[in-house]
Amino acid sequence: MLEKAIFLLFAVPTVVAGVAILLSKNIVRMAFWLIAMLIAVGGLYFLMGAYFLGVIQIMVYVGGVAVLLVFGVMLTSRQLAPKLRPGPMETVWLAAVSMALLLGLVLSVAQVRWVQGPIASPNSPAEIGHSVMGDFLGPFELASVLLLVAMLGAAYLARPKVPVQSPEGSKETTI
Amino acid sequence: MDMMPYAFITAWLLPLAGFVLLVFRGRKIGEPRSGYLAAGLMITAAAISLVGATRWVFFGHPASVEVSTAWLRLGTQAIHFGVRIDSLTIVMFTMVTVVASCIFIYSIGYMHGDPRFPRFFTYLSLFAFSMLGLVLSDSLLGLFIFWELVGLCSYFLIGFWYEKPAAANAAKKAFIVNRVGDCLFLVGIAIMLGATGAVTLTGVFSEVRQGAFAGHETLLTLAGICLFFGAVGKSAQFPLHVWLPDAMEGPTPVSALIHAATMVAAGVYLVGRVFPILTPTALLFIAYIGGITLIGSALIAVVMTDIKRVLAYSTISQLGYMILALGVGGWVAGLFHLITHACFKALLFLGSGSVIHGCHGEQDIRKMGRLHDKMPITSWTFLVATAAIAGVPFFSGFYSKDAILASALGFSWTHRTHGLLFILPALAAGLTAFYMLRLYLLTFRTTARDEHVYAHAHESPRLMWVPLAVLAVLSIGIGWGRMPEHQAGDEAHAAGSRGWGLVSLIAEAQPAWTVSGDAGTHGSEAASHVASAASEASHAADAAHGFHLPATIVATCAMLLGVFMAWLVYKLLLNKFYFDELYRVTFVAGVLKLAAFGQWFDRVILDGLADGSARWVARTAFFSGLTLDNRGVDGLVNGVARTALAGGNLARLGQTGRVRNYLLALATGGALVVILLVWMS
Amino acid sequence: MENHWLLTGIIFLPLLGMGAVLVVPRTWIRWTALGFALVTFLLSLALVPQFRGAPADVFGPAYQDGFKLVDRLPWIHSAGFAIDYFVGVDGLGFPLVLLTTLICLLACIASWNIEKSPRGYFGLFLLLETGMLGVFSALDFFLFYVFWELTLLPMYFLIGIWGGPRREYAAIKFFLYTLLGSVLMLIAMLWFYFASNHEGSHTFNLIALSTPGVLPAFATHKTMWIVCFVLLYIGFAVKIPVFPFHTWLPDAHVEAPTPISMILAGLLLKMGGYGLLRISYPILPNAAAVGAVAWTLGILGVINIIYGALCALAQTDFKKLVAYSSISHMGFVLLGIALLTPAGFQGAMFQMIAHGITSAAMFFLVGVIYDRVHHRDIVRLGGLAGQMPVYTGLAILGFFAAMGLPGLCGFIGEIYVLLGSWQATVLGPVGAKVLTVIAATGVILTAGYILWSIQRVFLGAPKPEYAGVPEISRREIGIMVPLGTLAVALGVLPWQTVLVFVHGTLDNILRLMIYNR
Amino acid sequence: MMGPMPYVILSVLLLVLGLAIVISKRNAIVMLIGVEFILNAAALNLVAFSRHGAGDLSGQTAALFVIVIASAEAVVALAIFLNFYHRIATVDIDRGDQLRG
Repeated sequence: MLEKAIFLLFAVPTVVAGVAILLSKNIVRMAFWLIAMLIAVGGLYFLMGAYFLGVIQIMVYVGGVAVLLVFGVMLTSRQLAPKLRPGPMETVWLAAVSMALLLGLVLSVAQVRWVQGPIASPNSPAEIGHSVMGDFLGPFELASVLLLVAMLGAAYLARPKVPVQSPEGSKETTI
Repeated sequence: MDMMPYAFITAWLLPLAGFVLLVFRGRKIGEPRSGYLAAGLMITAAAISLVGATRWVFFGHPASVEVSTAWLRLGTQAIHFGVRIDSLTIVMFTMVTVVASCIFIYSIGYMHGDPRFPRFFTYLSLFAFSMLGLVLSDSLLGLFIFWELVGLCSYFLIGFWYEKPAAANAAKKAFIVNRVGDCLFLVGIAIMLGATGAVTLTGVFSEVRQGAFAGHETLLTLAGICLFFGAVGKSAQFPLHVWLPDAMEGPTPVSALIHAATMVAAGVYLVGRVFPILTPTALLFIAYIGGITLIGSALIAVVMTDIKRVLAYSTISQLGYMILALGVGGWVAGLFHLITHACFKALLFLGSGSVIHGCHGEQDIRKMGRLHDKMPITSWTFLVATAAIAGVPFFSGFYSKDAILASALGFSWTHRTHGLLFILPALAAGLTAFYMLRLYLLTFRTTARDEHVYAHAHESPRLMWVPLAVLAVLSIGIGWGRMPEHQAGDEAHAAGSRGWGLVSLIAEAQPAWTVSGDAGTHGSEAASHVASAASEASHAADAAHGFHLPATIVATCAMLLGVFMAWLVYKLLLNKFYFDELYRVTFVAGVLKLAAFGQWFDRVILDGLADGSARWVARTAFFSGLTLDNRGVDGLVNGVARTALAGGNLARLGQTGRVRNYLLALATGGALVVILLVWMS
Repeated sequence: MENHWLLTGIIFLPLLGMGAVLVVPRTWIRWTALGFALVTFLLSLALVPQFRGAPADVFGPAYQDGFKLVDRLPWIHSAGFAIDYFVGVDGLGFPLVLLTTLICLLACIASWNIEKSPRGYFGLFLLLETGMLGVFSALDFFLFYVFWELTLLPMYFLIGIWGGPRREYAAIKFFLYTLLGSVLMLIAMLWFYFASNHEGSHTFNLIALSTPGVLPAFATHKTMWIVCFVLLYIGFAVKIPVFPFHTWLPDAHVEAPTPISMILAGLLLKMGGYGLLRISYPILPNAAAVGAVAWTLGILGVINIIYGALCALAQTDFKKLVAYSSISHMGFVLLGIALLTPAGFQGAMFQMIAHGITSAAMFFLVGVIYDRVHHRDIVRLGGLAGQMPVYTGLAILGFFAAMGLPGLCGFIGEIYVLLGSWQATVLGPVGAKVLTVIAATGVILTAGYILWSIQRVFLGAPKPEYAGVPEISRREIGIMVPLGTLAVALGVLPWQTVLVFVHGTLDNILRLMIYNR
Repeated sequence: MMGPMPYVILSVLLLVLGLAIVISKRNAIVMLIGVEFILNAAALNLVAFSRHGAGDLSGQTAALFVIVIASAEAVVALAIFLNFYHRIATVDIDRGDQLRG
């Protein structure tokens, strides 16, 4: 019963956050709703005994990604004048598709006859570390490379374009 | 006799040699020499044909000689290219070569100084070759080929002075109007070939005689009329005569040679050649066409003021006579008139050319007058020709016209419903005398109405008047002769009373068997009124014997009346300048009204019809060529392309390049898949 | 069958020439191309002796026996397909091969003043020649199809690169039309292949396919042969071109450079008529003899004649006028073929050759004017007879030959078709006659547009703006002389020059028709 | 004892909401927010199944990777959007419908 209550405690805010973002027009508020959702999901991880994951969720997402997003918002919010809204037809269509998808997925989920497996016990970060360095070594290495590439790529892409005087001196080129 | 055809073939090929020489070397050969070359070859051809004709006449001859060589196979039918020589061929060939020789010589003088002098003789030579080929040809296909070739030469020669838009237009008109006739001619050949499997005249005749058309007499009639329409075009018969007056834009020797003496007579020759297969109905049709033509154009000739146009309408009228004669069965009379007419009409044209030449290009007879003083030889020869065409006794035209009238009278006598076929030519005989004398008087007598023209007029050089003299002699004497007494083709009486002269020579070639004659005697066709009527008419030549005297009397009276009227006008209007106005208030008012009507009809209705149909064709062409093809057919095609393009654009609507739209589509697809899965499970 | 290398040599010599053109120094390109075209022409003259002799020996007792200089090599024999390199000529292919080599030679001379990348031009030109020669001699349907498509590509580039202002449009249009046609042809081809049973296997062999019994399914299914006939017909009708598939032609002609127009009108259009006679009729003799088919083809032929002539009458672009006249003239080919008479077949074949000569001549003549005055507007032309007398003489010869003047080649084709179709019985007693009469009126219209254009271009007072126009050059006369000579020779001696080589084959094809059995 | 059902349902909700956000918002940054929703839905599923089904840590590890990839994605996407913004001076994603700059 308690579990259900705690689940609802976290689940309701995630959904509310989503709906709020959908309806909201203020981009800064949307960012904060996102943070709320991320924290709630982190709470759910705790509820499921995935403590490490919950911590990571809050640290990386809320501390990193969400802040990054807020920075993005700040950086690009010089012109807020035009309200960027989809057309009415598009909205209706989107609503219909969303409802259909929701209905379909929920129905299909409802049809599943769940087989209860053993409940995994709460685990320690050490076990996660073993798992990552053991079974998931390949993906781990790939992920690290990906992160490196993403960092370099982001640095390259976000770099301001400065006209560079070529050594010959005559031609103006941009790199 | 074996050499006979080859002699004629040689004579035929001589102008071709001239043509080939001149076409490649014409400009090198230069002005006088190219003329002498062409004329020399033509005279040689004339000499050969005269020798041949002499031999033919005086040393006995078979009915006909044919030489042919395999030419091609049309499907499964072998087509030979051959020549056929009988008395008619001899007569025509000789006439063409002699008249052409005269005109070639004359042209050397007339075309003197023209920048395209060699070109002129190139075309003339080609024309002579084609015309002689037409005369010699033994098959319908051969006739058609040369028929087209003479049309081509006519095109070139009418348009010889192509810088003048009128000349270029007239040339085009002549060719296209002729093509209308030729198209039907071709259909006629197709009918004949389809039904008989033959194109040679003898082959066609024998097949028809053996019943190739048994049960299909209507088709035979149609074939005859189709073939006749070739002649309608070429011989300028109503309603396809509109090109001939315009064709006077060509140089005058061309008018004389092509549009008076030879080419326009080719239609008559054709009808004469295919005469045996013409059914009574077809003949009647032909006769009426001839009748309408001869009276209509004679009326118009009365009011024409251009010397060449008067002669042009007179030519149409005389050709109408010939056609009418053939239509009423007067085969000999029609072809006889063809020959005499060729001589005197060539003379008239050459005379008019001499006048135009002497008057420095002036063609309006209202500006002439008293030219007799200045050019006596032209005047005298012109008078001879006028007498001949008017039908003054002892001149050639008298005999031939008399023969025609006799045939027509004979026909009308037996078929009273067709009395018009005699009345029309009789009336026209008077009109002919009138307008010709009017022409002569206005040109050579009365007063000099234009001092300038009169003062500068001069007699033509000898090169031009010698041919006039030769033709004048022919115009008088060519008609002398007597018909053989026996019936045509009746060998039993052949020994009876032999005729002599041109007419008898022509009579020898008269076809012995004709469909129309056959239809009457065998009654294979339902003995309709027309059929039986015209069947007897095919023997009108025989019947005509009895009608010669009354016809002569009528013709002479008509002629005298015409002459008297012309003289009256001349007397009344002597020294008067405004003769045309006085004309109208005097006795000829009615005739003139009629003539004016005729001219109006000719110019407005018929020409309008021709022009109108041309305009209609042009409009159709512009519609189909520009609107229909570009908007319709091409538009349809482009429409398909445009539809495809529109479809593409429609598809492109989805392809916005916007990530969100793609995602929406993706979500839609996902939703559909999920629902489908749920549905199915 | 023994292998003859002569025909193969003729077909592929231009291809070799293309290779040579691609490597020789720039200044030699023209001479190299000309040399190869000339040698090809001379080699093709060596075909003539094969067709001399008694008709029975030359043409054989049946259509299938009449092929000479057969060369056959296995080509693609895998994946269950049996495709041969199989060429040979009979009375149908031989004159067209000869015409191809001749017109290509003349067009090569006419291309002398092509300045824009001549290497590519002459390379594609020679490739085109190989393609056409292949079409006219292939005896394997697959090979035929390959060559057929092979002509398409060079033509597309020759129009699209060396053409006039709207060349891209014209080239695309040409390409799409022809492609549409050939796709339909492809369907029919595969249909034939899988329906055929020749000695126990499927076959593309055109000779085998035309043998009765090789297409067992087709013997009984009327719908099947009608559908196949229609598929093939559209493929060929686009090339002829038959109304309403003709609209690519005026555009293509107007934009194509002069020599390419000569080839397009003189040769490429013949591929359509040739295809009908080589493929549609021998393989589907039953379909051709169906009254409805004959009616349709005959009426379309007549429409082509009249409609083409009317359209020609309306044009002010000289080249477009000639293009429409081609449509009108090719109508005679279709009419002659449609009505299944010996004379009609001969006329159609003759008309193809004659039109090859006259249309090449006419397009060349138009090109000569265009080179000098840089426009083709008939209305603005005029009075050229005074300035260019020799040219005018040659032009009038060419135009009158096209008009069907007796003594020149156009006449024979037309009169054969008209006289032949009059005797046709396939349309009932009156039908053919009605068509003939209507077609005969086309002769008047032809005279109309030819004479009118002659009048507007050559006659009339000389115009001052064309005062300095140079007379036709010696090279150009050199092109016109063979064409003019042939126009006269074919017109005077049609049998000895053309028909003697073809009549047996045509009769044999006609004999294949159920209708004539 | 709750089964995985509520988590899965929640994850479905989050997915649909995320999708709706991505599609409906024209602001590029907000689209990223939607993407985070979707990724979190996936990670939630992984963790839930890891707890209730497989009984081992692979689900959690996978969720860890999801977080890592999500952060990398966020970085790169933001960099791209900033670039986009510099070029066209807007964050309207609909303006980016050309395959060239």
